[in-house]
Amino acid sequence: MGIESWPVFRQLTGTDPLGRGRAARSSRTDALRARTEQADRVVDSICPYCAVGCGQKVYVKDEKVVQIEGDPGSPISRGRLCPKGSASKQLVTSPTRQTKVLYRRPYATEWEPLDLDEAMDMIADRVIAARREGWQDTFEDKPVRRTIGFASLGGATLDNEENYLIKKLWTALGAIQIENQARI
Amino acid sequence: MSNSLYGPLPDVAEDAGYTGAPERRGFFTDTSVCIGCKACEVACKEWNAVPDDGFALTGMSYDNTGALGASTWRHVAFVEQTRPRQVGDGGDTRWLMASDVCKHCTHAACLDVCPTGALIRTEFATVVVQSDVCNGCAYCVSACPYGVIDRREDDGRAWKCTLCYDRIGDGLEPACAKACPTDSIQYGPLDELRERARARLDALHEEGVTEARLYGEDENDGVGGAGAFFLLLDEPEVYGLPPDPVVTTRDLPAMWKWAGGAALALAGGVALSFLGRR
Amino acid sequence: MAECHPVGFQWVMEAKARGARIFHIDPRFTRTSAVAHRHMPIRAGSDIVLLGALINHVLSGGHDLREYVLRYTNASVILSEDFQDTEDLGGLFSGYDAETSSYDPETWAYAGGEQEAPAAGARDEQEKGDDPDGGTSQGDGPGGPSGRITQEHGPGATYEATSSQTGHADERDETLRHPRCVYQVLKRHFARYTPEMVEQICGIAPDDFAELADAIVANSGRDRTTAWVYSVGWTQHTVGAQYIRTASILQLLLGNIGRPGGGILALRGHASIQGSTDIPTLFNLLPGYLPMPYAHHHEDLDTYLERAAGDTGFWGRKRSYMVSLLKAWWGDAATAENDFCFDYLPRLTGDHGTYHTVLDQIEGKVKGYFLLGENPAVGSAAGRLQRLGLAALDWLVVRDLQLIESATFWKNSPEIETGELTPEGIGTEVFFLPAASHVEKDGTFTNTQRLLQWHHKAIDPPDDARSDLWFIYRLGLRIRERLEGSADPVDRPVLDLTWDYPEEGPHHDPSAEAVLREINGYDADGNILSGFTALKDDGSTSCGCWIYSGCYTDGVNQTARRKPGSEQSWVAPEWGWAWPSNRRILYNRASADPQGRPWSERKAYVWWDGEQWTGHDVPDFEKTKPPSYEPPPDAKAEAALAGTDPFIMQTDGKGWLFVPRGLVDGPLPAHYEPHESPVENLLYKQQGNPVRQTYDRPGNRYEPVDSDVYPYVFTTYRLTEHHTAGGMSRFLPYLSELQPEMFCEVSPELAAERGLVHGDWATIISARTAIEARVLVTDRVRPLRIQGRVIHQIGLPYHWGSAGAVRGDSANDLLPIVLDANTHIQESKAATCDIRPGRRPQGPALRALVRRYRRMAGIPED
Amino acid sequence: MVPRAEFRSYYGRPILKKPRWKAPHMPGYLYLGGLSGASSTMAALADATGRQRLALTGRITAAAAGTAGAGLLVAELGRPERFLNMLRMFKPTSPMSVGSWILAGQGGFTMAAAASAVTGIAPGLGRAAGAAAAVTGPLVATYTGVLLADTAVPAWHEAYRHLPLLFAGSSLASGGAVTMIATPRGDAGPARRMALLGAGLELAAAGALERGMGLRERPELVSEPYRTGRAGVLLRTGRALTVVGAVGAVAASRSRAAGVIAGLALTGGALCTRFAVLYAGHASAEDPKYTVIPQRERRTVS
Repeated sequence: MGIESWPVFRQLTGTDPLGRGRAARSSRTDALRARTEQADRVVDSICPYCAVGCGQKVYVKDEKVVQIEGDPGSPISRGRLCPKGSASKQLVTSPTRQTKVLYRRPYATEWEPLDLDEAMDMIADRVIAARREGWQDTFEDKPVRRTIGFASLGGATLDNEENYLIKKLWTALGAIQIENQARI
Repeated sequence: MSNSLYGPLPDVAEDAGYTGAPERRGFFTDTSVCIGCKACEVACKEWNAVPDDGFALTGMSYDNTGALGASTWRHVAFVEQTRPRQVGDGGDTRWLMASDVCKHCTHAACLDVCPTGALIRTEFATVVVQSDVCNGCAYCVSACPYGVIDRREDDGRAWKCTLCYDRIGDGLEPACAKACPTDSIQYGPLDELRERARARLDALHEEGVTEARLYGEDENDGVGGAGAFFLLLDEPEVYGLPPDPVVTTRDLPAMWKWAGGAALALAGGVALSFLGRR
Repeated sequence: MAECHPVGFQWVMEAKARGARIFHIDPRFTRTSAVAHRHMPIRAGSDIVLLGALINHVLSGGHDLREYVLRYTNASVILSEDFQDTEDLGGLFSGYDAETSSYDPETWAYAGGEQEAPAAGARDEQEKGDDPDGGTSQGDGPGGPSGRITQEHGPGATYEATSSQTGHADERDETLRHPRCVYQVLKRHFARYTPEMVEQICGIAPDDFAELADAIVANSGRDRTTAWVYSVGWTQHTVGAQYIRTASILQLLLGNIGRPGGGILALRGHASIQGSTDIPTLFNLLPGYLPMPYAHHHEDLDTYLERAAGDTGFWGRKRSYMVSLLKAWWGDAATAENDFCFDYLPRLTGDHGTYHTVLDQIEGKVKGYFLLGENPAVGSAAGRLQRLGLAALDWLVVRDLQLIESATFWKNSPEIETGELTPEGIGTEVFFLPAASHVEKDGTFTNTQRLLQWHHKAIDPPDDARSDLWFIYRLGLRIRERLEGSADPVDRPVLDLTWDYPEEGPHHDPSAEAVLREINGYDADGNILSGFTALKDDGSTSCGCWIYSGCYTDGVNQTARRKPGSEQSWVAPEWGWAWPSNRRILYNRASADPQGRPWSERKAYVWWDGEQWTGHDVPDFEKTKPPSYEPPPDAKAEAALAGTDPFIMQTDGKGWLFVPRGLVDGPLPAHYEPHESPVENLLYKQQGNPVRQTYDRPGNRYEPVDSDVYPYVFTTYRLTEHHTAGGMSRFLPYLSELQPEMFCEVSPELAAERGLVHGDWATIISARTAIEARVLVTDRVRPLRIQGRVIHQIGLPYHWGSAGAVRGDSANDLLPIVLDANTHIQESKAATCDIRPGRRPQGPALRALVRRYRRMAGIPED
Repeated sequence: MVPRAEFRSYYGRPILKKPRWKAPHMPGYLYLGGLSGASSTMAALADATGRQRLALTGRITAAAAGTAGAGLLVAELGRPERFLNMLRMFKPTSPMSVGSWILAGQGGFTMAAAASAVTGIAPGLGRAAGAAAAVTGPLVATYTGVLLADTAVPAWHEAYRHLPLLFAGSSLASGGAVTMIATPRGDAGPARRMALLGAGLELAAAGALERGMGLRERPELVSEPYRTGRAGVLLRTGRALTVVGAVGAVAASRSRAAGVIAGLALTGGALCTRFAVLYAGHASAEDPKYTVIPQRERRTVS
């Protein structure tokens, strides 16, 4: 860090006497790079909002999503994204995102924490019980072999694979009230 | 250096000390194809990690960010216009939308008044704030004839559009231009953009859209031409843009003359006071 | 479209730049209107009149593409003598039963056609006599509201099998002059849909109508095509399905289906809402639009298949689709001897749709509820009932990214504020399980063009967050573990289920690719199938969704293909994979004339080159079936269709101008007023759709037809800056700041009439509840002159709720549950309300205000 | 008169950003800088003419006011800890940069001169520093006119001729005023004359500004913020105080009390004027008409 690092010196000795550009630059400015260029990996994705299906590129650095932007290769979107699609990174990295299981006891006024495994066990028990409770072998004399003990309503941001397993498991359990945003 | 403060300046980067600089880059925002989706606003914030600008309904049509500022570097204006009408006769409604942005002036007052060199001209002839240098003197805020740059009070520094300096340095498009669904925001070498804009203007005029006009494209204007210019469908002030801005530093030599004169007058006044009796 | 699908709208802008003329028909002046050539404001709920008048214009002016209409549609088919039109019956079709408020479609059949073969459309609830629970929707009946009957169940759920078994009609008149031929029936039916009616009912001036009519006629034909684009503005009505039908008739007449630049495009609102219908989490469907079986005595696979779809056209292969599905689900347990476990499928007995389920929840019939990325407390109609339903559950599982209102209703719902509910009084046990985002899991979305696109996992989900794939798979494993060894036959379907997927990643996620391969299907040797034509009906193939078969052809995940658009043809066939068989435009055989030649060079898409079908897209036709092919008698499946039958899913290969089977509310569209409407039906004596599903009960009261207490029409919609019920937008500062508050859009005229001040608050009151919103007075909303009266419309975005970065009242709370009987979709685009300045009352006073209004309207107390 | 142009705007919102400079920092700094500048010149001349009492007052005032002014300047920065970045560059296009260098000199010179005068150490250097401060002083007092004028704010920019003169006059008056207060009647003769001369110049410049005399475009409109609102009240109050101060300064040759009163009145007048200028700038930036109408007319003409 000699006197060369003092911009005034650079003004006096360089091509930028008025100090408008070259002489005024900081070392941080000189080192600026697009963070997308420094990503560890770039992953192909699809926008999760509407059904246009815009292509996205997800940039990951140190196992964190550092940028999501349009995929120019997509013949649908040509790299463009709407405000919602452009907010995808905030969707994924939102500080208000709830990432822990929460449990609310009947008649409670607050949430409490719950272990994921335990929650899964409790839910499995409840599904089995509700299935039994709502089981109908027949309905108005006709065989139905079904349960109306539990119902399911899915969003339409579910993957096809997820919908497939949901429909498969629920149907095998005999549930019929299996619905989706697609009805709405 | 000729025209260093005012008037056409063919090589802006060179004026700021760059030799062998790349072509000047800029934005052409064609508001005739803007659909007001605000993707530019969000894409800008995501890339530049600009904080939100508060949550208040303004009542200004669908514009709830209000204006460019320290935390809004792209701003979409919404203007509703209707000729008088009666029930059953819809009248003629127009909904103008325009994405505003820093103009990256040829003669950038913000840059020239900045005392610390935080605001610099880049090799692309764009104007950026170096956040590691800015000390928040806020001179740039008052100097900008477009009311673009502002100081973020909780942060203390001045902020504005960087034309995604970090991206364009790596050969990428600025975030807003990349996201723009209808290509209302176009990025590229300024000369190319100007040509494209003139062609678009001619086409619109041929279609009968006679109110179309370019704004900020003329290098003979008060800021020596803007690096980010627009195609508008009404007078600039309707969109919140000044109709004929002039860079304040055009008058800087005259200002110093008057200040020097005033200093002499002050010194003379003091001297005068010492004449005569004790 | 610019409003809700901005990136898709770039193609409209491209078309505009190339000279296309853009009309925007919408009650509101939106961001689409801003760049369209013409915006035509229309009264919400009147589109069939406009579309009908366009049909009338085409028919009466002889503007149809005659060769297309003659060869590719059922225009020449002669109908049964028993058929009576709305013209004859005051707005009803023949076959109406006022007792049950439902139609028997028998008289809608083709003349000489056997109504058995028709079994078409396979709408089981139309099978009278076997299903007392179904078919009980309640409309006004022909006698008006007095004839309304209230029953517990809506009509039997509709099989959505896309086809019907009408087969080739026996009687045709190629001159189209026979008075009972479809063409003439159509002409008579739409004759009363005149520009004058458009003016009186829609509020569109005759000059404006003429401009639109001229434009679509001028832009249709051999050399040009017109496209229609719609969204839920058409579907969310009590006549929703018929809106689309009307557009279909128009497009068929103009020759705009199956051709580039033509068609009717449904713009769907969610990343995989198309996929959610294809692989349905819908009560009445199995994957690939196979219907869920209804309860019948002695139903087996054969009788099911007979009902499910026709024998001709590609539905003729239905057995192979169904058997392969059963094999995919129950594997080795599914054998020819046990009907491939067909009996493992539960049976339906009526409407088990989401709205019906909510009413059952309130009555305590439903114990548990899964909400998987859905926020009905804000996003569904009659929000209060939605939340009362949640509060009546034993347990609730919510999986989402943020703490949405449906998870927190027990502490921050409007009902807590009014005092109707208290946290201490709500017994619902709530599990909130954090979900993985789209970048934290592999999988496919199916976009609005039927394009499957793979998204790769970029990072692992944080903390407890898991994909829904993980959740459902793990839950299934746990349930099977608990049921293991059970001798109870009801547990066999669970225990026999194929439920074993390779696992990957730190959370042991089931492999989404393995699931996709199962969906694609395998042959008996475990090889990946090449497509649905390879499916067998003998149990030797398995396939989770026949229309998706081929998405993993050659062992390659076709949905993950990403050859840049700039490096391939404009059809871009190597980006993702479209069902079926990667065809990008459905029924594209129709892009060529009957002889197989392009209608014009400009509109060439696929054509017959003398030996096979070729062109820019994968032909939606058997590759080597020549245009000259005539089916032998008794041919089945696709072999039964001629070389000139482009609509290969239809039993007769024709586009149906007249629908003999498959719709519960009529073979032709007719205009009925929305359930709540400020005006009378000017076209027919029949006010509303006679078979619409109504639920007049506490919490779901309707404005009576003769009331004027709720004088204004309101319509709900979305804004660019938000996403549906807000779970993915209202919690994000970058989107919330762009539209931070609930508002209502009113015209200056209405503002003056009611003393509403721009920027201030207004209270909007319906027969269900009252909400508050900031007022935007805007010229973009125009009062319309309807039947000599000024009709005001109020625009309400519906994104807000009681949680999130920005909060506000939910517009959906104002809506009633009243449904289209075909789709069981709610009418959320048109209902009635009052509006007054100022904020709404807080606490119990809110309910008092609502009651006061109800009393004025003569609505019974809840 | 030019007919009033049709005036359109975006929902009445300002085009310009309201200056972030605020009271009391900015007007306080303007006042103190002016005081420091005039005082240092006065001190040097007093020293040269052998008026030691006057010189001492002037040196102390110059140093104290300069330091306090610089303090206000730093306090107004968004990042005060980075105040040294002001000397990172020398930017001739930036009045604030030029001003910072002048101010740095002024601060050094006045501190040295004052320290020497108070302690008696190195009197030669002290006098040299005092002489240097006599040169930087008037610049410190008037560069601020450029500082404000070199902005997009119409009421400031268009007043680039007026502001330096206004500040010169006001500084003269302030210097005279403080000296009158701090110095015995017998030693304060030059101070009284400074006060009188300064008051005269200040009144003349403010009057011209208020009436728009000498403004190029739409003078009556651009000068409006100086006549209306908070700025108008302050400017008029300042004028009254300055007139009182001037009369007092004449009387002060006979009465120390009159001198004190005159000094206070002139100080009040100078402060009011500085606040008025700040608020006029705020008002000028906040109403789009000041931006749009002159520009629109310019466009129509050209």
